[in-house]
Amino acid sequence: MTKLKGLARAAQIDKNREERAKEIKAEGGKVAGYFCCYPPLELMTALDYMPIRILGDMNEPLTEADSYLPTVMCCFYRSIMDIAMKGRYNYLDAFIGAHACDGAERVSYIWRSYLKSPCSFYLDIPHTNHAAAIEFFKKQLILLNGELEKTAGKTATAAMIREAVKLHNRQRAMVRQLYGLNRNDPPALSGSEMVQVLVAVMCIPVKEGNALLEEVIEEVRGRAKGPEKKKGRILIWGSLIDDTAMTKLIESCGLNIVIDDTAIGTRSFWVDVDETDDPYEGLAIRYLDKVVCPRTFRDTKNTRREDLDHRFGYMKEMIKGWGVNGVYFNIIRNCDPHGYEIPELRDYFEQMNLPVLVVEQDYATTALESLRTRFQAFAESIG
Amino acid sequence: MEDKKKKKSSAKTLQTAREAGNFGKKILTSAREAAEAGRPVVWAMVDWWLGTTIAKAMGMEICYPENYGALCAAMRKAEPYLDYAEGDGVPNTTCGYARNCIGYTRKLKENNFVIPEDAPGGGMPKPLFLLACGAACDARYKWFQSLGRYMDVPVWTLEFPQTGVMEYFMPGNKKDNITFMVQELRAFVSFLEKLLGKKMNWDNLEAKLDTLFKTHRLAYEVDLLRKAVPSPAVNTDFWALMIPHLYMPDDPEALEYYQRVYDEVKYKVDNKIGAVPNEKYRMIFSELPPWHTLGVFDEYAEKYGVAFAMESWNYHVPSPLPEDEKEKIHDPLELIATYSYHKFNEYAPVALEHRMEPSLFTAPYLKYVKDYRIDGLFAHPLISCRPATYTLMHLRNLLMEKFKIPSVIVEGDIVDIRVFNEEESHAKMEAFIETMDHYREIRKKEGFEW
Amino acid sequence: MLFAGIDIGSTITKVVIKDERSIILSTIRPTGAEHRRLAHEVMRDTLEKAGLDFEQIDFIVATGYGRINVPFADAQVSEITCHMRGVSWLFPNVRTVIDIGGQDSKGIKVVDGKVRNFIMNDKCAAGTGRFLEIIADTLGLKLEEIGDISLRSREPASISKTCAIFAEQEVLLRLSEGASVPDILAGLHKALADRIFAMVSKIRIERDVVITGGGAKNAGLRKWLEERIGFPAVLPPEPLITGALGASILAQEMAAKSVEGDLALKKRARTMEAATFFDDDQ
Amino acid sequence: MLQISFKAGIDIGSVMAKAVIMNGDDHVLSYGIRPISGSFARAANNVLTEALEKAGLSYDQLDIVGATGLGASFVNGPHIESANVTCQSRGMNYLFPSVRIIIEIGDQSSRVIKVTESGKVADCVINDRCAAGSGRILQIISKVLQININELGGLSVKSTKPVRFSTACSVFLETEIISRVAEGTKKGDIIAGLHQAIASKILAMIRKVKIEETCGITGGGAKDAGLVEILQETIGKELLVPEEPFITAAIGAALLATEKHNTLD
Repeated sequence: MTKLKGLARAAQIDKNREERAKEIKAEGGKVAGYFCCYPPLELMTALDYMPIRILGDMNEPLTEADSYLPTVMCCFYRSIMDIAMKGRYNYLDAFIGAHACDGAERVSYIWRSYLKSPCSFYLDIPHTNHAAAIEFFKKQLILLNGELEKTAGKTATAAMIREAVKLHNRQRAMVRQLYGLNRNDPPALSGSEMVQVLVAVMCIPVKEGNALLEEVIEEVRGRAKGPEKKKGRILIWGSLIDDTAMTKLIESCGLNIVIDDTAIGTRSFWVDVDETDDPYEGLAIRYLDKVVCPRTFRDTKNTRREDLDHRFGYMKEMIKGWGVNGVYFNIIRNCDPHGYEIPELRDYFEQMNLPVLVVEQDYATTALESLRTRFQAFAESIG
Repeated sequence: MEDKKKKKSSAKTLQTAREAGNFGKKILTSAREAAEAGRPVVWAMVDWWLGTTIAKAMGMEICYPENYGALCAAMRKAEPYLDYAEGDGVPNTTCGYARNCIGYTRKLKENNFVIPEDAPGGGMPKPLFLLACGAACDARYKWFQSLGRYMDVPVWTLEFPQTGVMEYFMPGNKKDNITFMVQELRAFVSFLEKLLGKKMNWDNLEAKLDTLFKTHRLAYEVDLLRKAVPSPAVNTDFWALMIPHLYMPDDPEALEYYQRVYDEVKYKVDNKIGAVPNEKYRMIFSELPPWHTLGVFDEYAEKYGVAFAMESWNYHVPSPLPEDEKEKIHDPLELIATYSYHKFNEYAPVALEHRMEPSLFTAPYLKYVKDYRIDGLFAHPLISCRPATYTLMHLRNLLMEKFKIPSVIVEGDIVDIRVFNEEESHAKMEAFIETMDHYREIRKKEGFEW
Repeated sequence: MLFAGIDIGSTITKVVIKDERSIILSTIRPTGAEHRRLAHEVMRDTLEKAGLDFEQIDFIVATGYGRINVPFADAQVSEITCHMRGVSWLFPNVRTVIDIGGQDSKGIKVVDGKVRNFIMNDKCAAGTGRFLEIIADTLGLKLEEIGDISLRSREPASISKTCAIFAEQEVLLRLSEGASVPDILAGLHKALADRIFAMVSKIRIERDVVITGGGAKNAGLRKWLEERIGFPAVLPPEPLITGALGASILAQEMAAKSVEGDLALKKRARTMEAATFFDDDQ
Repeated sequence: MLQISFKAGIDIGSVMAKAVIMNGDDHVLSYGIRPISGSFARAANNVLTEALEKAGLSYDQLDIVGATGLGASFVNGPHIESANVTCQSRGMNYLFPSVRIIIEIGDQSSRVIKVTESGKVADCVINDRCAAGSGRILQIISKVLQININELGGLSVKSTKPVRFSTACSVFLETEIISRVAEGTKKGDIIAGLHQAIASKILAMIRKVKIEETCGITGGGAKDAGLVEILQETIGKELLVPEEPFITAAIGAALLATEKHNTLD
């Protein structure tokens, strides 16, 4: 078999997400699975764990989840619990649950009750970005590191963590560079390709991820034919999209996905970790304060306008920089942090004269086709 | 919606429980009076006495929109508010209390912040600020934040750390958690002082705390008395009783009242007077009840001899802080933080013993079922409340695995009456009686005490 | 020049033929799910009736559930846009369109003749016309008559089930309890109107409201909907054809924007064959 | 204690009314099955009369009548009502004493019941609120394909490419099935796709009560041999099927009425 490169390799990894993890296990290495974009990857990398983002599977019919979780909860985390109970993540040496949102929090608990891995940690994440919260979060990170060390059988020195910070910052910079190529019209990379690349780098060691990103950037820059030009250039806001079935549907309806504010997308890569003397300091600030997600409460500002800009203003940059002319709110059903945000954020974009499409989806590929009319009508309403 | 179903409130078995409604009324009247007199009013989430006691010590009156949601539901007047909120684009999968409140706030705004005439229970006046809380669920701060769309008032979110079971026992972690909470409470005090332009009244706070602990001590004693067979009080009593201890334990009236509750329950225990005539089965309920149809529990009692001996961990007071621990704490904020944290983590040892998570919403039940000699769990998954629902399947598995206690699952909602199928619930209960019989036998065979 | 719009719905196919100024002819043919692949025949029959040749139509736009690949059309546009355009042409003051179809219900917000926002029901037949169809079937009545019968009710029965199949069971119960058919029907219409209202409220209902689709023909449903909305809604002369009408208007616009050579090319590529549907295997 | 010579059990469901006549030794003497056709009361009356006629008995000879189902309260004359789940448990236990898991695929809902040796309900999972996954869809598909429900199986097993449906809603499924037929999709593939969807739903329910050694199936869905086969494969257990799956709850209703009567005495 010839070794694939660049986008083709990314697509291959995306299709077979556990492949590298299992190979690394076979070679005697260790793998750490984590929830959402809050557990610092640097701590895992520093101790030679390969970090792997725990995702669901939109193609897998739920048969186990109902025994552990009621139907009214987040469809994404239901899917995670379903495939986890079917043994999909049995290979993990470390499980890092996280209090990212109710879904992640509760599934972390329930996961740990039924699935035991050598190392298991539940990372509490404060709700605010107050100074005390950052200080507390830092202490949680130190506890997490202590647990990872026990199973790794080694200690992470400040230098090792700083080294990992450099590697991951480099990865983030390259992802941003890749997004930057989408400022053009047509964008250099389709939304589906972006999902494949980002999921891929979340499923392989950081150095391999960086090498892959280099290949992808070079390939995309050099290729003659990327995505077609389309009338709609949209931003996707919402929890996450981790399957190209979703992006392909959107892209087949006259819409190019040029930028996103989601947890598999920019939220995981948009800001770097500061290289502070105490590496935990930089990690705590970056992961708690700088990662944007509606799950973090930011203190009310003096006026309504200020408050909204404080919470959503960063997306104005995206809209301008990427020439966005429509916004799609991708709501995975039963997501509270995003659900409560809909009316306010919708107003915010509509005041900028941007059409907004809100879809509550069930995180199942079988339920996608019925959304086609919505995307098509949305595309027709743009411009 | 002019529903033809009869309004079905519960008769309640305790004389004192029938009075508890006055406390609910008092909350709303005091708030309205304060608003009229130009004194500050706060809308607050139930915060397990973390921030609300402090706000009260600063002379603020508190309304509880969650409780207001239950009230609107019990009066069957929530639908128009729910429709309003959904119309504004809030997904109908979000919390019923939240949608009720969002709809109410929109209506309030449309009425220029004069309480609409038809507001159930007289309505809640416009607040000076919103006191959100991180404990239990995301909705309880996201919902307040989303009210910014209707009124320009600040939101303060109280940090309430959520510790995992293994992590609870890690050296230094409990202390770090409480330190964090205290720091946050200090910041909250500064926020209040700035907002009100006056200094915190520490003496007042200490006096309130003193009353709170006394009221809670009695509420705790009442819970202990309820271990008696036959059960002296049941879930429908509790949901009335909880108003004073959950929302206003620092009120001397609540303290006086709870003394009477204690006396009544004690008398019933001493004289073996059961809340349910012919108590045959003792059940536990989890988590939030169908406020619109509480009467259904009276029917179960009458038809099957079911006594709901215990219920809903979240709304019970915790065990008192050990005196020696309490004596070491001199900062009232530290005392508050320690107590609230204690409420959420006191069952961590139980969770550890059973090698399960989480210690909240599940572990308490593993202790209750033994203490209260429980035959079965009545699980009430809510269509619109995830925190009170997430763990129910898990709890069901745990009770069966560890104690051979079966569960009956009856879906419904706290606010939305349309999703509760009363006839079906009776059919399920009828079958469940046999199930409880069956597992009683099994428990006997396997050597359980009850 | 001549233009055509065809709206291939899940059970009914509608065709509108139009010139620069007005509608020349429209056809409504209940094709039924089993015959929906015969949409091209509805087109052919319509042309025949109008005495026109396929070649004479300058531009054809397809819409509806079966629009995905229509070999005899030049373009396909979603039914949301088409309904909006059709309704706006008939009623320039329209701000809200409520379309109650067999398989789905939708609300469309119109601002300056453009779709500003829209909403559709999902995954469940609870808020659609199919709900009434099933009940009519249960009661042995015709879909066309149940709306009028419901108006005779004095005390609507309470119907709490949202699932059409469970509602059917509830209907049986109410019947057995002695409720009258008009009361039961009124209860059902009210329940359906409540659900549609709740959904459409999300896009903020504003005047003028136009109701289209099969549901618009049901007087009982209209009555309850108007009661919830708080003011009368406007009814098109033929509520079923607004989608096809919009498609024909878009055909006219697209033709105007096209270069002549392109039009001829497109015409040559058309074939009078069956359409492909959304759920067809790719 | 009442001396019982003859007893009846009546199950008034949403689509079918069923009645059984049993003697004092709990032997089934006869049974009747009739469609509801718009009136619970009439159907109840007719189906009981039919069963009585078959047994050569008159109404007056019945010592006790048990009733269950949605329309149980519309049964004329004195009777003892019991919950449907309990009746299914007793009825299936009567027919198959070794069965510990009962899968019931009814018209409106599906249930998985765990039963004790004595036929009591040890646990139960009910799929309510939405008819997705209920047996109704089997009726619909039989109607659309114009084949009898017990012929579905023969076609299903031959399928090589089961259809993957995009909806769970029975109402939408009907349309989807109709159009698949129109497109020329093989009947077998459509049916197999449906069977698989139902089987995976049932599997999820069984997981909640934990599987046991001996399992049985009842309700209208049990008449569909293809479904039974796919279910057996999915859950990895053989399923015992009653000769007449419609009447198991009616049998249970008769047995329970006697039981209840005796405990009252």
